[in-house]
Amino acid sequence: MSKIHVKTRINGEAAEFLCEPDETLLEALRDRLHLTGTKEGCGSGDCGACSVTVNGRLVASCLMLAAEAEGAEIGTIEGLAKGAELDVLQRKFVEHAALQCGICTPGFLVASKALLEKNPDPTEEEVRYWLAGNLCRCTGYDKIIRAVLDAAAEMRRA
Amino acid sequence: MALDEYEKRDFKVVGKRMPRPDAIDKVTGRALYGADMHVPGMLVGKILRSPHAHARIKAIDTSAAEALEGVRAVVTGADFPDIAPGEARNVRDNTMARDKALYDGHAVAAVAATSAAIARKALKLIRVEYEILPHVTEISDAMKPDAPVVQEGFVQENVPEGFSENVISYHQYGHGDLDAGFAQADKVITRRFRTAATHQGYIEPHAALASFGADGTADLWVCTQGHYFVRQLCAEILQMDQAQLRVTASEIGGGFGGKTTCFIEPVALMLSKKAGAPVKLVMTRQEVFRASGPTVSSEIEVRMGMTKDGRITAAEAELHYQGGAFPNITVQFGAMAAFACYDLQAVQTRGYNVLTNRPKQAAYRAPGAPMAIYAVESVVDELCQEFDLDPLEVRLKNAARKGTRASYGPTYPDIGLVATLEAAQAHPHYSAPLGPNQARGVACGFWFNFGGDTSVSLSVDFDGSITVTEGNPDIGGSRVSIAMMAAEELGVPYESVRAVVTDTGSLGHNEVTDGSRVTFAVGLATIKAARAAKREMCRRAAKIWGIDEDAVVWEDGCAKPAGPNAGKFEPLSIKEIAAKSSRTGGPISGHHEVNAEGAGVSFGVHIADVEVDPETGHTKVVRYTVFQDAGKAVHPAYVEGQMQGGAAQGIGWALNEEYIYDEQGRLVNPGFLDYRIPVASDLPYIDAVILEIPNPGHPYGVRGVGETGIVPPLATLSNAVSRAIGRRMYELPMSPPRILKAIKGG
Amino acid sequence: MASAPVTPPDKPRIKVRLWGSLRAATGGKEEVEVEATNFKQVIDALARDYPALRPQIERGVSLAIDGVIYKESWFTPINPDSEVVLMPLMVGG
Amino acid sequence: MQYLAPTSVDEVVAALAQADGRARVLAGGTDLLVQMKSDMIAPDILVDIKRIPELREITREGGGWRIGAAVSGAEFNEHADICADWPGLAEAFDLIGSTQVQGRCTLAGNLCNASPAADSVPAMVAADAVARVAGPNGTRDVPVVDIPVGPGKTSLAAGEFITSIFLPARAPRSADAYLRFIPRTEMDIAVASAGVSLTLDDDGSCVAARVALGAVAPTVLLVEKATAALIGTRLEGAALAALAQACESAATPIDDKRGTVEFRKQVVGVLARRAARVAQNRAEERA
Repeated sequence: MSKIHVKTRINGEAAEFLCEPDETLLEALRDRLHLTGTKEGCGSGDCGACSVTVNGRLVASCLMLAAEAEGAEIGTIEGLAKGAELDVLQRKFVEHAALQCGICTPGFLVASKALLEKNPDPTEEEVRYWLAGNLCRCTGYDKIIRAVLDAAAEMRRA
Repeated sequence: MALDEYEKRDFKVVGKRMPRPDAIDKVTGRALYGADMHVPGMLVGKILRSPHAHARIKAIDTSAAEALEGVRAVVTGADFPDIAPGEARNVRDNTMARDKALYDGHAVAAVAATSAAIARKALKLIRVEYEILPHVTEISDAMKPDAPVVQEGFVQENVPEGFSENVISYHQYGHGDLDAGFAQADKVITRRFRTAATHQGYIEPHAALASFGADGTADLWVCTQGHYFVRQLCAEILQMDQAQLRVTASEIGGGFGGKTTCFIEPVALMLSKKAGAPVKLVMTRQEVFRASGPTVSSEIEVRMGMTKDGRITAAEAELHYQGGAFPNITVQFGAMAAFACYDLQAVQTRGYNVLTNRPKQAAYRAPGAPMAIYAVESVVDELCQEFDLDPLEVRLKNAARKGTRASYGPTYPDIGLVATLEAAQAHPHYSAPLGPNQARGVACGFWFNFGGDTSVSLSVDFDGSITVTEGNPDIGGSRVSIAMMAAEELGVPYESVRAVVTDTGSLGHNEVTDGSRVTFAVGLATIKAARAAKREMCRRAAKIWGIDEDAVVWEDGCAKPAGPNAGKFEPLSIKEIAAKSSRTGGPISGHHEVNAEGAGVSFGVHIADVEVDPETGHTKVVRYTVFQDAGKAVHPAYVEGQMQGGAAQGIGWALNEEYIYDEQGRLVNPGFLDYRIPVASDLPYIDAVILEIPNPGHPYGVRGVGETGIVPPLATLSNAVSRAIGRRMYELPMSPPRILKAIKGG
Repeated sequence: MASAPVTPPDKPRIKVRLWGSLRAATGGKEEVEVEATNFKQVIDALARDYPALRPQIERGVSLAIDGVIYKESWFTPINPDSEVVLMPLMVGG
Repeated sequence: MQYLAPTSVDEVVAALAQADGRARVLAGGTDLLVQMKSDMIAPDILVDIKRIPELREITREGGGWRIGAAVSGAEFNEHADICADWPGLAEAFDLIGSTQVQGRCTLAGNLCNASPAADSVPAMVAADAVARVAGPNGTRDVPVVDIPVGPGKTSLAAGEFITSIFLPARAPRSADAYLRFIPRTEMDIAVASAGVSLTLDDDGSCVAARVALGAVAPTVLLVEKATAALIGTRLEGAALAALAQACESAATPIDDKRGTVEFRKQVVGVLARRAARVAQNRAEERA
């Protein structure tokens, strides 16, 4: 079976790639485009490490075919900072020591960004439930939740 | 002597919350983990695994797979050379079965192909002829004299008679007269406990990229807690010189002990050797659960006597642990740690290690201690309830302290348990009011902590900046702590120091990142390396000034004349000395190599409030506080992180995590859907209270903090749940069906 | 039991405490005396005087000296009045 | 494997007819892709229905609502009007998977996956929802309760697929609720679940009720005796006890890695009781 030609936009720039029909968006991002900031932790939508946005909607890129990305706007961790300037969420994760091993961090950041765009003033409980699909095994989530709430507060002040 | 290392000082850098140098890479996606490396000409490796818990491999036909276009190599157990008995041989046989498949998921063959799709197709073309054998996955079944024997030839010399050949080692510790002790008690109780096998649950699956050269040298990129140990094991398994194999550790996506050994690396190397091309091998999540190294499951019996005023008069425990199809020493640590928190006149523990048809266990944070201490702390709590005594008072009354003879043998030097208990007692959490269906649990925990082989090289670069080269994968922020200690010792700004984790070809041996050793041991070696560099810089300054080197001292990042008699010279800064170093004798470095001792044992106390739904058995953790002696906390935020992370893992262990096997001995929950680790909405904030009781074995008083935090939560939660429902729980996990059954009187 | 040890006369005798399951190798003794001034000498003397301890010594041992655990550093000095406890080789997670 | 992304229902019907059973419909893919990756299924053709405009819409129809088969959980839950009418279904739909899964999962997909533990299905059954099915012989409407026939099996004929779900118009003082039991707070499959939809009269007496249970039988159960327990009552203690008893009796669960028979039977009654109370409170508020 021949490959599918997919034209898409990734982090605001046009991108195209060839993929197999059964290839996931995660595989295309990592293995075709070498955007390895998006991680695979489970391949079954249970861990959130592969979180990206598709047309502004948070999804698990391991549960989406690459072919479905035709014409879509994809957002990945690589697009979060503006050049050398970190996004406020990235800055707060560093400040709060909200990462230890860091493998889940890209997924948490992409998911948190999607949350704050939808809800700029979430409660602790709302943050915890929104991020329930992002597993972290190092931190016990404590510092992650604090970092997201602090980022939200700073964004509201700005 | 290691106990003399500590000197009190006022810290300038240590103790602050500095920005972590690798954090930027990790929040931007730039950091490269095991599966993130791509090299030209790279093949994809995949492993075929046994669907049977125990089966003789009668034949493997790989011809159809080899004939498939795009397949470059197929490997089976027959490809690996014979080696002497020992851990490397166990690892070899675990990473690729030879005569028998020993558990569901045991590797039986592997392929390397030009794409993942072809590799997957090739696996389906491999024909394995199995003779299914009777299997055994549960401890008590495996110990019976007529049990199916998992592997022969591992029984140690001192195992008592009457068991199957699966009982391979026996360990007994203790002292004193048990009978006399129990006779003094007002109440003696005997209780049996079970804990399920759990998994470390790191989010990054194992990954390795191996590249074997035609000249017999090889490179390996791998996510591991210890790339030197990976090199040692792989070199022995492939029968090559260690120097011919260069191993580079990627950034590591969690380990907690589970990445302290090899599960796929020798296979990746063998595939690459046969294919003549680089091979990347990445486990799926299902493979991680089935074929990496979960922790042991346990069956434990504890007998304890207490007077009505709360003094423990005697205690004993028998521990049965299974850690899969290969030998391990985890039960030994359980037997040593079980009563380590207590000052006991009469104590004995007996540990039995049992083989089963399950994956080869690996270390998991304080290996062996959590389940043993869970059982002991549950019994202490039950006796506290029996006599209506405050559980922290009783623990203080019996707490081990300086001069106590530890249940595992030695007499304790200064230790922090009493201070930790007192901190817990004084904390507002302990006296906060509770709501309906809520209860509070407390428990203590203990871990040994280790040091071990460590090499550090510290170079003073020509511009006066500092590169610290170390060899321990940074699993949770160790580079920032190492850089802080270097800056502290040299008196230079933290920002001018960079700590780098290097490959096995660039620095002497380093033991695995385990045993809570890195901040302690690598920190110690870094400080000593910095001191060596300072001495050299003083020598250079002495030469420049033309005075005796003893007349130069190092202060605030500068060489200075020692006093008025030394001569009147302007201080030479590190920048000035570095800039002139070519002309004063050559580049300046300090280095230190040591088998670090004096890590110092560690204690923790946890308090949990839970709310149990009496109609469903659902447990909600409503408040949680951790108290732990960290020695000097170099970077408090990452110390808190270790304590919080350990607590969260322990909460998962207590409530929901377990390996579940079916009748055929197959693991039925090899994924994050049904292996239920805590999610963000399951937990409250976890308050971490750091006690800083300096460790005399470290120049700055640092103590390991990585492991102890997972020990107390099991009993803390069990004690809280038991008090909330008014019935004692004896098995982990305390899943809702078990709790509801207990509530209903089952 | 092994033949009488040949040691220089100046070596002090050190008491070494054993864990329970090793006592079968020492005729039930919880504590044995060996002539030694450092870690290595302790282990060598134990292996020589109590051959039944050799399998465990080969698997690896640590020593707790005055309450501090030394993993396997041979030349760690030991004072005659030190408390010395044999321990298994320690590792962690 | 082939991936198709048609833009009309007719094209889907044609593609499915041509594929002769070797095709699968791809909506959110949150179950389908997992099953493909674990080698449980290996379709030759995937027909993506998300590029068909009318399947992505929520529209008013005869006082009720028609929800396109490709509407995701996140889209549904952002639709304030439908959530006001069917808060129980909204919470059931929202409980499927994580936020990431919400961005993709659909009611039709949850229904066609035919898991007895599917969260949205008891709520749809309680709501008396109707699936519109397109196929080689045209279009037919099938009550949701009749779609699953066993774990992983549906009553859909070869070449048929669901194009939309219809929720009937709401009588005054009506409301629904859905509760499930899971060991954690999120990310688990329901161990037992209950959806309740009811209507009260002006005095607060229950005049209509549907109670559906999940994960306690091979398919979602509509419990007639539970209806009988509620009708004519004000959901007092005795009525709720009778409801719980009816649900416990109707349940025929299995022991598995997620729960025991005993546990599921006990808990499903508790959930039904609690869900009925929530629905009652909501119905009273809607007065």
